[in-house]
Amino acid sequence: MEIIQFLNTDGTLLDGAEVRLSDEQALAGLRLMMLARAADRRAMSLQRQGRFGTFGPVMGQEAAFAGSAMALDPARDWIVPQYREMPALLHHGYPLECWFGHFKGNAAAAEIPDDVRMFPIQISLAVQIPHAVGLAWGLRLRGLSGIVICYFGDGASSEGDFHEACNLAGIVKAPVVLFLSDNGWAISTPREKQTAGATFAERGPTYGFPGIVVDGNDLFAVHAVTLEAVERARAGLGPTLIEARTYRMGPHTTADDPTRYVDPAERAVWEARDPVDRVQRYLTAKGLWDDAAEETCVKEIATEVDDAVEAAERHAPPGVDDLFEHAYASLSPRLRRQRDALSRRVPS
Amino acid sequence: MSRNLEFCLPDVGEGLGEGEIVAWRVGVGDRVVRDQVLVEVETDKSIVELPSPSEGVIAELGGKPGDILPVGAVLVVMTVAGGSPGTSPDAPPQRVLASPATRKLAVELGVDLARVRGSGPGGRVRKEDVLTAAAPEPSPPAAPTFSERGVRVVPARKSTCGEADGEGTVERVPLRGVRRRVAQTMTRAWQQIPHITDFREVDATRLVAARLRLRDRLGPEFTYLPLFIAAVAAALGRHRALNASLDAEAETITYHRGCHIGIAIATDDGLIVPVLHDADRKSLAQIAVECSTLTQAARSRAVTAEQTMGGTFTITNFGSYGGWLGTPVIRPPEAGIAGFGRIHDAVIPVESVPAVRALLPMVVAADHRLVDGDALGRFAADLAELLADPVLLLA
Amino acid sequence: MTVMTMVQAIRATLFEEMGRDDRVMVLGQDIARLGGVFRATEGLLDTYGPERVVDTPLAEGVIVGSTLGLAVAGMVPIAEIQFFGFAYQAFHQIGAQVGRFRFRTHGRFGAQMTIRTPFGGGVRAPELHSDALEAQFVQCPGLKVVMPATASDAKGLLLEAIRDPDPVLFCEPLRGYRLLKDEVPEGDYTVPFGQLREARPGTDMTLVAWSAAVQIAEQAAERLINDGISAQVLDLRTLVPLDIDGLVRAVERTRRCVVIHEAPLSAGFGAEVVATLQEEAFYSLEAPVARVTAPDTPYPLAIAEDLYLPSVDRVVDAARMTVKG
Amino acid sequence: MVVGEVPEGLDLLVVGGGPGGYTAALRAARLGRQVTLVDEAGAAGVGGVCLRTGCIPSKALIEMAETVHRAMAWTRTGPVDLARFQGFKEQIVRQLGDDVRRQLDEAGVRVLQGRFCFTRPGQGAVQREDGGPSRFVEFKDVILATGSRAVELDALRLDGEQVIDSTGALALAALPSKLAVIGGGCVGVELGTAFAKLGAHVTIIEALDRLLPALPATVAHPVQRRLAVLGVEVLLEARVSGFDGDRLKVETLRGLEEVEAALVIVAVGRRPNSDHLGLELIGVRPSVGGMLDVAKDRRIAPHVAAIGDLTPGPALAHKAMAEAEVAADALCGRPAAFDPAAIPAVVFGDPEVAVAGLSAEDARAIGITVRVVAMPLRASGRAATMGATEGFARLVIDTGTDAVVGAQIAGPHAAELISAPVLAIEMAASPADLAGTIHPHPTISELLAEAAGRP
Repeated sequence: MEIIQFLNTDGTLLDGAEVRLSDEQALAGLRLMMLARAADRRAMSLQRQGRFGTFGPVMGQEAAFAGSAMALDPARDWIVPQYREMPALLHHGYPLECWFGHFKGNAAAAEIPDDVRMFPIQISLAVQIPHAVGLAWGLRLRGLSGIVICYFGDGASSEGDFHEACNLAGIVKAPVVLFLSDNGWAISTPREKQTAGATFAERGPTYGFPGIVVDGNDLFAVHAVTLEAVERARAGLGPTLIEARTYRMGPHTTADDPTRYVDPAERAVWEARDPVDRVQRYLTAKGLWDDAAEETCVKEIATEVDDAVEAAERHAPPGVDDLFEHAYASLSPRLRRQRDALSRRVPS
Repeated sequence: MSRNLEFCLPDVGEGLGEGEIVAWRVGVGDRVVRDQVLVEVETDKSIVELPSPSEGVIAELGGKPGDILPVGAVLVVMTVAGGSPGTSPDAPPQRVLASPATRKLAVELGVDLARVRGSGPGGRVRKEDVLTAAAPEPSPPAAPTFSERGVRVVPARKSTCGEADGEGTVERVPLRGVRRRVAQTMTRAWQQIPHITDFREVDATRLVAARLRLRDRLGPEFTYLPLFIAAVAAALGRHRALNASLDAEAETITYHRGCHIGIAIATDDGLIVPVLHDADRKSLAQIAVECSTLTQAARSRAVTAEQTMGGTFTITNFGSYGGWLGTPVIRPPEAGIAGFGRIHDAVIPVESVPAVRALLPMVVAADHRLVDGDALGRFAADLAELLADPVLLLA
Repeated sequence: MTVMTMVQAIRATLFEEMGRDDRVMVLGQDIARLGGVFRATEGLLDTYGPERVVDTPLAEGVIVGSTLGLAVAGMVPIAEIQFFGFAYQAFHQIGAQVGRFRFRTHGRFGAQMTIRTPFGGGVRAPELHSDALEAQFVQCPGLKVVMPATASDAKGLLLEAIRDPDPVLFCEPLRGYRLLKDEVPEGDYTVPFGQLREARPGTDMTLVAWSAAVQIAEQAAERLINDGISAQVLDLRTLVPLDIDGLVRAVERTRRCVVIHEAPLSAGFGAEVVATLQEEAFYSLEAPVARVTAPDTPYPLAIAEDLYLPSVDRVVDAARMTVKG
Repeated sequence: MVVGEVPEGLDLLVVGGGPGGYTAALRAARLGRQVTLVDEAGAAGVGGVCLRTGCIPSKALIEMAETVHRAMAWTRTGPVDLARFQGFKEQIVRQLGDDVRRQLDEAGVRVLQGRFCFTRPGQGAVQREDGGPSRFVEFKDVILATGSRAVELDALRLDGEQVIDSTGALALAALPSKLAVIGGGCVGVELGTAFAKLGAHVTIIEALDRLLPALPATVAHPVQRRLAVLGVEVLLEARVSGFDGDRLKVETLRGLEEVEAALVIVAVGRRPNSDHLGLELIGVRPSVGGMLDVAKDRRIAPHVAAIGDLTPGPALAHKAMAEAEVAADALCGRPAAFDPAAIPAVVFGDPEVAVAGLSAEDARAIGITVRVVAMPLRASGRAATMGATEGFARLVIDTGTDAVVGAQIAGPHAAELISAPVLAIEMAASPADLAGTIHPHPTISELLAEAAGRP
């Protein structure tokens, strides 16, 4: 199966590349990737200071998530994420401070705004794929034109839910884009131990829909491939499985030590394919990017990240009521009693 | 050599004058052994099985089922010591001669036709023979109360009064036993006693609480009845006109020293009123135990003659079958009777505020020849006070 | 009022509610064309069409998982798990996802969905069909667990479940599908959650049960009359939410209690009932609260189930012990 | 249902739609029960063997044969059109069946199709004919009335063409010239007589030493004599060992014989349909012959009653119907017992014979002293006008109680006439009661009064 790639590592386009991003969009994409990378670094630093909880950095995979999300229409399309797709969520309207809020462990700070169409971050691998299929199916049943993109990784593809969900998606022709980001690792388990297949995407046709392999570090290719899948879904042609080949440049999570299993040589290969560098080179060649532009951008982003951290930390810590408030639509007498008993013990 | 032995109807109860033959368990010609049951006799108090005094062969029966014999009348003539012609034990079982309708009736009434003597030609069993032989339920005797006289007390037979089985025919049965006794007594009472009656509802909230406490102490079977008895006994102590009896012919009034409270108990055969003697001198616990014994004995028709005698006042409990109030009839020669309805929650004003309280409906009837309206009212008020505040029973 | 069997009541309720609200849909294995293996969804396909009456692939996980997605999309989905024993294969979705979705989204999304499933044994089903797993789902906060015991409750509670903004696990007593018949109110009839039902009044003791075990309790109560024991039967109806006040009030009156369930003894929901009673009604109890349950062993093959499940005899024995010591 | 036994709740279940089954169903429905009747053939099976393939169709054949036979005495007629007869028979069966179905319908009895078997006490499965999934039922009470089926001979399997049972015989569309009937009991005698009267050459082969072995020898004699007159050959103490399509091989006391036959009718008795009921699951074990021991109220277990051919006694519809009433009453909580003094039995042979109560031999065997009074059919003017001479009326009287305890009648309409003695036996009437009852003249019934009046 061929791998779709538009952009060389040196920033030049391959023959036949059908870039569907305008220059402004390409600039916005670059900024999004840089923002994500900065936020990642900041979050890492805060986690090391004990101000943040465990979280999974996105470093190295920015193009996969930025490029795919840029194919969506946030006004009607939905994202059903796993937990590493920060650039996609930011693009879709999820505020950075909420992202920080979630990993700080404060639910109130992470609350999805009313006009943002996304499911919450999902820690249990692959369980969100059935949700996404059901959501997409339901949107169609309700006569809405929105489609759903569901993110998951190479590890999640081994779960039963992946199979069950793909199977159902094919049968009901759910308007869903199944976006598998193969970053090479499930914690320490390499891709070769998740599947003996040559690709993940080749499974698509066995469920009755196309599967496509794309260079996950190529913003333009990811965007174009996803856009096509989105158009297919919106036209009622059913799901598409996209396998985005990328590489996790950071640890699995802040609690992980990848030096125990990552071969530095392999990592070096992928470092050369950095998604951000590539777009910078492309834009520089077009005269749309230079050191000055970069400096301005980095400064802006730093401020934005500082503001978001500050906003996330400004949220009041949760109280006993927060344990109960959203457990059910309304509390039973028994739960009210439990809440009252607990409140007496924990002064608010 | 053989001789004839006459077995006469013994006095099976205290001073009872007569007995009704309910069913023969033997027929003429039957060979019987000592202590084999010969006949069932029903007295005013109960049904008893009379056993044979000796081994022998039945020569003659002293009456038909339904006959009433005075004590001392010959019940059975039997040939003893020497034998006599009878049915050979090896004789093949022979079909009982009876029509299909009669056989069906026997099945329905649980009568073993082989043990019924047919009154028709050639011993053919008729419908009437089956009806009179309708046997008692074959359950074991309750207690050998009269064993020294060779008399056993057994549970009563089911009444055969009323519609046969809904098929539209009416069945007539003679008025006998307890039912006859009840009919006689109640006719006399209603014809002779001018009744006056006091109705009231008592706030029983404390009584309910008291009963719950006492139940914890005296066991789960503790009912309200012992409390009613204790209260009535206490009230009677202060109003002797209600604890009296009138002999209209002799024109004398008897005031009783002791309070002997009759408890009206419904049984399948009719009302039975065992008496709890000296209720005014017994503790609640004693009353409770005796109540329970008497009630069970009455239900199984195992009440002794003595246990039904000497009452001075009667209590009836409509509440046990859900009733609110009724108009009880005094049992002559007593002067009064009290009835209690079902305790129920009701909203009543308590200090001008609506409150939910437990209410006990109560009725007291008295013989107006002995008791005037105001005396009855005062008795009823006292009784009501004792029930409303059972602590007063300790006073 | 019409006399219906439980399965007729369920079918009628689904039919009526789908007519009333076009967001309501049903999905599951064999439910459309066949009408469900118990015919609970028979006739729905003809009236409401294949978009709203859907035969799914044989996969409990995605049946429940996609139902959550459908609910977020604004449908009112009712999923069927063909046998409760198969719920194990959807446990990660029901337990970890469906129940806590409202909580995980801080109230942004609820999951207005119902999972219907036949419940309990006694019908000689093959292995793994009959497991009584209710207590395991009671341990999944955010989920409501509803267990009707009569046809009229099946209607009233199912309608309530469909309309409840939270996800409801709706367990239907399989053995009673065609056995239990009673008068079912017509029209828009709902039974609120968290209100137990006094299936039979009594004064000397209380038998607590749910689902099919209510019938066992009622039969036991009938037999206990011969012992002079007046046994009250409570049908809990919903385990989550639990009608604590109703339960405690009743046992405070009768002072004695036996709990009956089909699930194994240890950590069964009976343990919750007993614990609650000792917390709330300790000083009213005259005797230890007894439990009549399956043993802590796997559900056996068909013929042995009569030995395994609570029987009328066992309930009567326990009740006698409780009353008479 | 795909898996499991999800039971449907029923009140009272009746298994079998024959005379016993439908009578029980109607009785229980009248007593207020919700009754469900299950029969292997569903509503079409209502009426059972009796109505559909037994008593009723055979009586139609016998009646037709008698009519033809009598007509032939006066005028030569051509061969009988059996196909037309089949139409007549089917119409009767349909009409009578419809009548029972209407009664069941009006009584609110639901009729299911399928074969019932217990799965445990109080529950059972109703299996479908087509092998589809069973329906499971749970019931409060059940009355078993599955009847009996014809016994087959190992030496001679039914082939539906040349070797048939009585059902096949009653469905014949053409009359064979030579036929053999195996079994000289009630069915064999009735069919043999009827086909002989229609003109066939008939041989009856019986294993025992006389015809109608279940009935007193007294009534067998006139039947045997008339068969000889009709040209029917009777082989007694004979056993069939094979059939080659033209000839039956028969072992007799004389040795091996051959009987020419184009058609063989097997009528060697019946066996209770108690197998396949799953009785072992409710702890009931049939006797060796498959019979179920019942209590007087027809119960075999607390909520299970059995009636009819499943239970001891003659396999007769009227016995099943009488037991049905008792069983329904008992399961509805009414005291009831099956306790007849006499169950009549009738054979529609030539002459027609009927018996009830005790024969003189039976009575003496159990130690009852009896006298027998009899009148020959020749003494009846009415019989003479019918051209009937072979027959009698006999009464058995218990001398100890002076009660009629048995009766045997042979002659025209004996089956109708037996009811009077049955009533007398049940009522324990004395012979004087019978003699003192005015009987109409000229009828054969007068013989009964005359016999009763003899010293």
